Amino acid sequence: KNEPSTLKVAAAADLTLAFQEIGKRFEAKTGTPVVFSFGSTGQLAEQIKNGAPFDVFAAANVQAIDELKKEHLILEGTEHVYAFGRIGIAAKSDISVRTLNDLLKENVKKIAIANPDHAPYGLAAKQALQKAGIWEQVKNKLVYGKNIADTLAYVESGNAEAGIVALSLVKTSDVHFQLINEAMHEPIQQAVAVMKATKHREAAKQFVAFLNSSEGREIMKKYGFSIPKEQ
Amino acid sequence: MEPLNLFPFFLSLKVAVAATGLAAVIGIPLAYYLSRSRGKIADFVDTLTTLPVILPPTVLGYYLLVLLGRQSPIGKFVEETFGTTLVFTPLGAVIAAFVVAVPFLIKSARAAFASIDPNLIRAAKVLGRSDWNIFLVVILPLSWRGVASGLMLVFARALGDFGATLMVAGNIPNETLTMPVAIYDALLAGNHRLANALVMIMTVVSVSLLYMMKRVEKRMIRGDGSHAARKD
Amino acid sequence: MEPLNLFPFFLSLKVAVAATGLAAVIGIPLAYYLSRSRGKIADFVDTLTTLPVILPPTVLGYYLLVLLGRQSPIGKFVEETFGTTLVFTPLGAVIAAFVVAVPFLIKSARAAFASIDPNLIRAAKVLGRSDWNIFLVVILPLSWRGVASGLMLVFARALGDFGATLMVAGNIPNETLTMPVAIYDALLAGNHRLANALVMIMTVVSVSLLYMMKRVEKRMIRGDGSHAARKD
Amino acid sequence: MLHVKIKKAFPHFMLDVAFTAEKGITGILGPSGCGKSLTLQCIAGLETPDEGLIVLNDRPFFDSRQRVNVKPKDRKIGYMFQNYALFPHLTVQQNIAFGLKGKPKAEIEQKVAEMIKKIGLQNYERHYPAELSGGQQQRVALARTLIVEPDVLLLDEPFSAVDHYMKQALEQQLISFIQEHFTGIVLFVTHNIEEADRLCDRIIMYHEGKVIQSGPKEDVFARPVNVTAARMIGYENLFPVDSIERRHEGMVAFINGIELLVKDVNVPPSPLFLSVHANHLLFVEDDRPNTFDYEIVQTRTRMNHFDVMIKTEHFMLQATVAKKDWDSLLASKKKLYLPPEHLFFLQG
Amino acid sequence: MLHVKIKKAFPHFMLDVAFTAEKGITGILGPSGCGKSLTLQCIAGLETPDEGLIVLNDRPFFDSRQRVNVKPKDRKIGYMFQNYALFPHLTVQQNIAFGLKGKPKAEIEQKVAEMIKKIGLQNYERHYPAELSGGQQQRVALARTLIVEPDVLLLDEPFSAVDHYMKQALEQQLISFIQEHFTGIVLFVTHNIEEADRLCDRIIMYHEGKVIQSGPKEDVFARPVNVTAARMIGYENLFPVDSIERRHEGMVAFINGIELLVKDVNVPPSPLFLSVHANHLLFVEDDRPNTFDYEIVQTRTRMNHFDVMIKTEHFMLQATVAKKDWDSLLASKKKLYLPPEHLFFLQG
Ligand SMILES: Nc1ncnc2c1ncn2[C@@H]1O[C@H](COP(=O)(O)OP(=O)(O)OP(=O)(O)O)[C@@H](O)[C@H]1O
Ligand SMILES: Nc1ncnc2c1ncn2[C@@H]1O[C@H](COP(=O)(O)OP(=O)(O)OP(=O)(O)O)[C@@H](O)[C@H]1O
Ligand code: MOO
Ligand SMILES: [Mg+2]
Ligand SMILES: [Mg+2]
Repeated sequence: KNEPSTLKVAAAADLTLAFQEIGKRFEAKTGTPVVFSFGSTGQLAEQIKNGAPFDVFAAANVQAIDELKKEHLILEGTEHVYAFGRIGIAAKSDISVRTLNDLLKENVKKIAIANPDHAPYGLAAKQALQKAGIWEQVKNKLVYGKNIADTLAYVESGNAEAGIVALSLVKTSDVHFQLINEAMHEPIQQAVAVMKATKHREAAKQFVAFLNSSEGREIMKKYGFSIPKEQ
Repeated sequence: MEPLNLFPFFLSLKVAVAATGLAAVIGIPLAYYLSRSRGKIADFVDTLTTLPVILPPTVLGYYLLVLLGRQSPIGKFVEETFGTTLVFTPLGAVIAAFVVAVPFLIKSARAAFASIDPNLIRAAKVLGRSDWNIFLVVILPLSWRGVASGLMLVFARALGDFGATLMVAGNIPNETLTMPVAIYDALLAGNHRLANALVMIMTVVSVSLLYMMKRVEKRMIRGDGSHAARKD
Repeated sequence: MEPLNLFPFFLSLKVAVAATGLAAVIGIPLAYYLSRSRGKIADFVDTLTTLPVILPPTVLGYYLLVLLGRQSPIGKFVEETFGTTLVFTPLGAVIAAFVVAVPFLIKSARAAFASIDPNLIRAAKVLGRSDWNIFLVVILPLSWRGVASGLMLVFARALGDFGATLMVAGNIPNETLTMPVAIYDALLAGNHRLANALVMIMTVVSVSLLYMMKRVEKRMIRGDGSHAARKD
Repeated sequence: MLHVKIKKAFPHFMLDVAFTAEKGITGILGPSGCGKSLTLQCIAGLETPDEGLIVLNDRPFFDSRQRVNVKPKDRKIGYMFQNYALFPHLTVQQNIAFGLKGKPKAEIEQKVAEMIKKIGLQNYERHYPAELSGGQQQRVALARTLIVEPDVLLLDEPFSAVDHYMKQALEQQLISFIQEHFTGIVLFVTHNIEEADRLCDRIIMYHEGKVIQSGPKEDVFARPVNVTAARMIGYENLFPVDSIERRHEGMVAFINGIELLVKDVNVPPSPLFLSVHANHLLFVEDDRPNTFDYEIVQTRTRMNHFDVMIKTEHFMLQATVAKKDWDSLLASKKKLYLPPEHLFFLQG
Repeated sequence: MLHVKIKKAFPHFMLDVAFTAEKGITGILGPSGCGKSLTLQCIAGLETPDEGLIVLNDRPFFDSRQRVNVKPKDRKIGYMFQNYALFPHLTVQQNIAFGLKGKPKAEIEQKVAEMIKKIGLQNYERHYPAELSGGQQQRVALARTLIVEPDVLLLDEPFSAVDHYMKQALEQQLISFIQEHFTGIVLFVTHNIEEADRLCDRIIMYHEGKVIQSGPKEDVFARPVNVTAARMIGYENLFPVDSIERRHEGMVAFINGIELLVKDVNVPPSPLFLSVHANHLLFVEDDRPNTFDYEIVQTRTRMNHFDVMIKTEHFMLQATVAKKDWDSLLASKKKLYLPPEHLFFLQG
């Protein structure tokens, strides 16, 4: 087996489902196997700063990529926004939570969001709640997941009645999901870049290109990402 | 620069103290039971009490979340009866820390109980005391050093728990956000100055703790010495 | 259904074995040194060896990452000399597991060393053996049960480490993804069946381990018994 | 009157004893591991026999048939343990008061104060055991035991860990104290014959979980019933008897082809042995029966006497010679005399 | 010839001893904690004295002035520890061969086989210490020690943990073995006087880290130099002397207002005491000097004699009476006689 040519991609937790499919399709197409390390954007960025051997980093925001750029860790010119994330309200099907205001209901005792301090989806959730003017009211119902996947687990296990999670993760989940209007939060711009230290520069570029190809975009859309128009 | 939010620090202290208290109430009698028995049930309980050392804390945390969560029978019962949930509250953090840390107390207290001269217990029995009274008046005072050293370990481990606490308590700022989680958050948010400050606090507390533990240990040795001298 | 990928399980086993080996090589001599010395340096080293119990594994992991990372002097030196990085390799996982677990060996081995009759060591000295020879021929064989039980704990703790390993080694599939991290990932990816299967494997291994530890402990007690009998 | 008849089995050990103890000090003597401590523990209720009977002055403590098993705390037994087992974390006062829990405070205080006076530790009320000398510790242990006014006092090797220099003083103290303040039954466990000799009125000899002999001290020491008992109490001269003959002047025992006249008429079942204590051998000049030419093989000087190993044509003997008799022994040609009235038979 | 003159200070203890030991068995006698083991450890090189000198047959082992400190493994000293310190994980064979490391394999095998024959354990080569009786363990320990042909043999309370019944046999065995197979210097540590009495040729008496008396056993036991030494070896009769007078028939000591004639002329510095051993008191019918009317206060029966506590008008005394003299003592009215030739002075 030609191990060294395996591509290593660090990817934000919200990409877990979408990238697994992209990986399979990419390998089928190019013959280059891909493996993913999913984690929170912040954790992955820290690891890259300390020499994690990733070829590609797909973050859930732009800041993480910008910071790495400042430290000259990414290959010049490869950084760009590849998708916009969407958030929505997830709830166990037996509780009817459709709108942000439903979160104020008496029977919604706990609301899970990702930690807004370092998880982009958490930040977006916070912004939406603020914009709806209910941040202060729901504040003490909130529980924070350390990443967006953790957050969904809280809802799925019924420990939180509702949560604000990534659209991209609910595909296989049995929760009821209601998308939140994009206008309610700053766009969740997700940036990707090829790492400077990569030993598979071509393959890495190929992967990013595949992500941006129509095939890649289809998959991303399927999992609920919006695609930037200019590309 | 924002003032340092010390809530997580004090929460961690409170959680660690409470977990230590819980460990004392549950772990000490259990250790005593284990130090006396040699049966199959005791062996089983013994195995059970060591499992938390081996299973990863996050996994432990996840199963605790499911076991005590709001959909679980236990969680439902508690929520209906006391109007509070076990998870996502400081109580959840206490339970998580307790489960992760109590094995260390059990191990240490058990050894301390086992090393008490059985003649002292026999003497107390013959002098008319009940088993419970003997436990309080003879056994605990004589093994308090081992027990104390075990409680210290529990306290330390409880203070430092990340995985289980995060899962069971959620990291709700100013509510269930403990120090280890706060440090982690600060690190991931790129706030290294905050992280370092918090780690400093944590380390100073840890080192003071260790120093206390050392002193307890030394006294223990001295204590033993005086016993030995008496035997001569 | 996809076949179960057992890579994480075998990686975890390998990492745990290697960490245990490293702990043996470094921890046993250290424990011996600590069991003999009472000076200030010894006290300091002693404190240092207990810190990993108290600091949260993730935090420990972060600092290890910074200390051994590719930007650090140590990391650079190793990379230039051996052409491999310490972090994000199985080696990193070994180091993380080692740091988190070695205190348990040190504690246990130290107690075992300290309980050897000093007259046996004196006898060996008078009979012309060097200190090193005495360590190998008298001390180790006589305390191997305590040492073995410490190594078991190291192995268990290394097997179960999540926080430090994740930070230092990352979770690169088929490369550094260990069992605890894989279970966690499976849980979060909603793949409960996979998670439960992995936990089952982990628990079976743990329980076998605990059973072995129990047997070692029992033999230890029997061993003591035979000594006691000899004294009569 | 304490009546004990119990059995208790362990994988590698079986206790099966029966004896009766009266007022006064009864010594239980036997080698390590023969079941002495186990017996005391059964009497105190700390161990439960498999079957049997323990009755004190008509109060049954244990009776396997009637399913009686009184709890240790209700047996009112005084038990003094090896190394005293004083509570190291309690003061002298607290140790002594330990058995009085539940009594009115004033009564406790008064009783403890009295007891402390009796043992002469008036200025040590607040001292801890570790701060006391061995003798003081012993007195505290005794006081703690006697303050509850027990009917039986069990002493388990109270001197086994005591420095040789202190032992004599402590023994004397213990005995005086008991004689003054205790009138019940005392069972005293030891594996030291000389200690038993100094302290006890009666002796029960244990061997591998069984009683092999019991009776007044003088009788037991003068006349061990078998070779095991004899060895235990220091008889070295033990001869297998080939055959015996009853004659009008007494019994005659044949040993290694020689004849020995023996006044003893109690002949136990075989294997038959003959014994005489080293103390009872005499050296005479006349030529009576039971005399032999001898040679001194080895001499060891003792504080008060000499131990001599003696060889005759037919056997070896151990004899004790008082220091003042030594010169006269060497001065003239004498013969070894085995006094027939001190020779006795015993079982092998 | 072993010459020792060392000091070593601890926070609560100071060892400061000087003595010389020759071929034969020298006993170091003293209470617990007086520094006996520490001395042996210094000789073996296991502890380093603060200052002083340890020289064996002109080979200096330790000399604080010359900065000599030979390592334990190069001193060739035989050391037998309390409880033997056999390696529990090694067989008899391996234990005995332990000191021969580095020698050719054939030589080791031959020597060990020889040694095992000497100690009569031919069928136990592969046994572990726990599977041996106390006596067998002792022989293995001795064999292990003697196989390296040491010049000095140090024995640290070899019998302290031994069952009373075994002690005598083991002692005998040890002494015979040493006499047969070892011709060097033996230092024997004990805190049991009777043991020292039975086994040693010479005695060094320790007290609180100092040598208080040394010399041939008989001299030391017959004439302790001070009250501490006297108490240690069992002298009970010790009287403070008010004053003395030199007369032509001998010294006269005044005690409690009476006069006692004393043949001893060595008068040590004050405080002055007079002593006589319980063995040396006599009962006479005539009316010579140093006789007193008496009364028996207490009698205790011993195996070989009676211990009697005697009261005269002026003092109390302890006396030993042989069993055979007992009847005659009670039969006629006698007086207690303190023989002037057995009275001696000693320091307080
Ligand atoms: N709980 C137990 N399990 C198994 N065997 C036991 C137990 N308790 C006592 N024994 C056995 O009973 C025997 C007698 O023990 P015991 O303590 O009465 O001896 P002892 O005569 O007091 O000896 P020593 O003089 O050494 O104190 C021993 O051989 C011991 O092995
Ligand atoms: N390392 C040490 N530190 C402090 N004190 C010590 C040390 N070693 C020995 N001592 C002291 O030296 C004294 C003599 O000890 P040593 O072991 O020589 O006594 P011993 O005469 O052999 O007594 P025993 O008969 O009890 O064996 C003791 O009082 C002990 O407290
Ligand atoms: O995928 Mo994130 O970085 O947890 O929002
Ligand atoms: Mg006993
Ligand atoms: Mg000693």
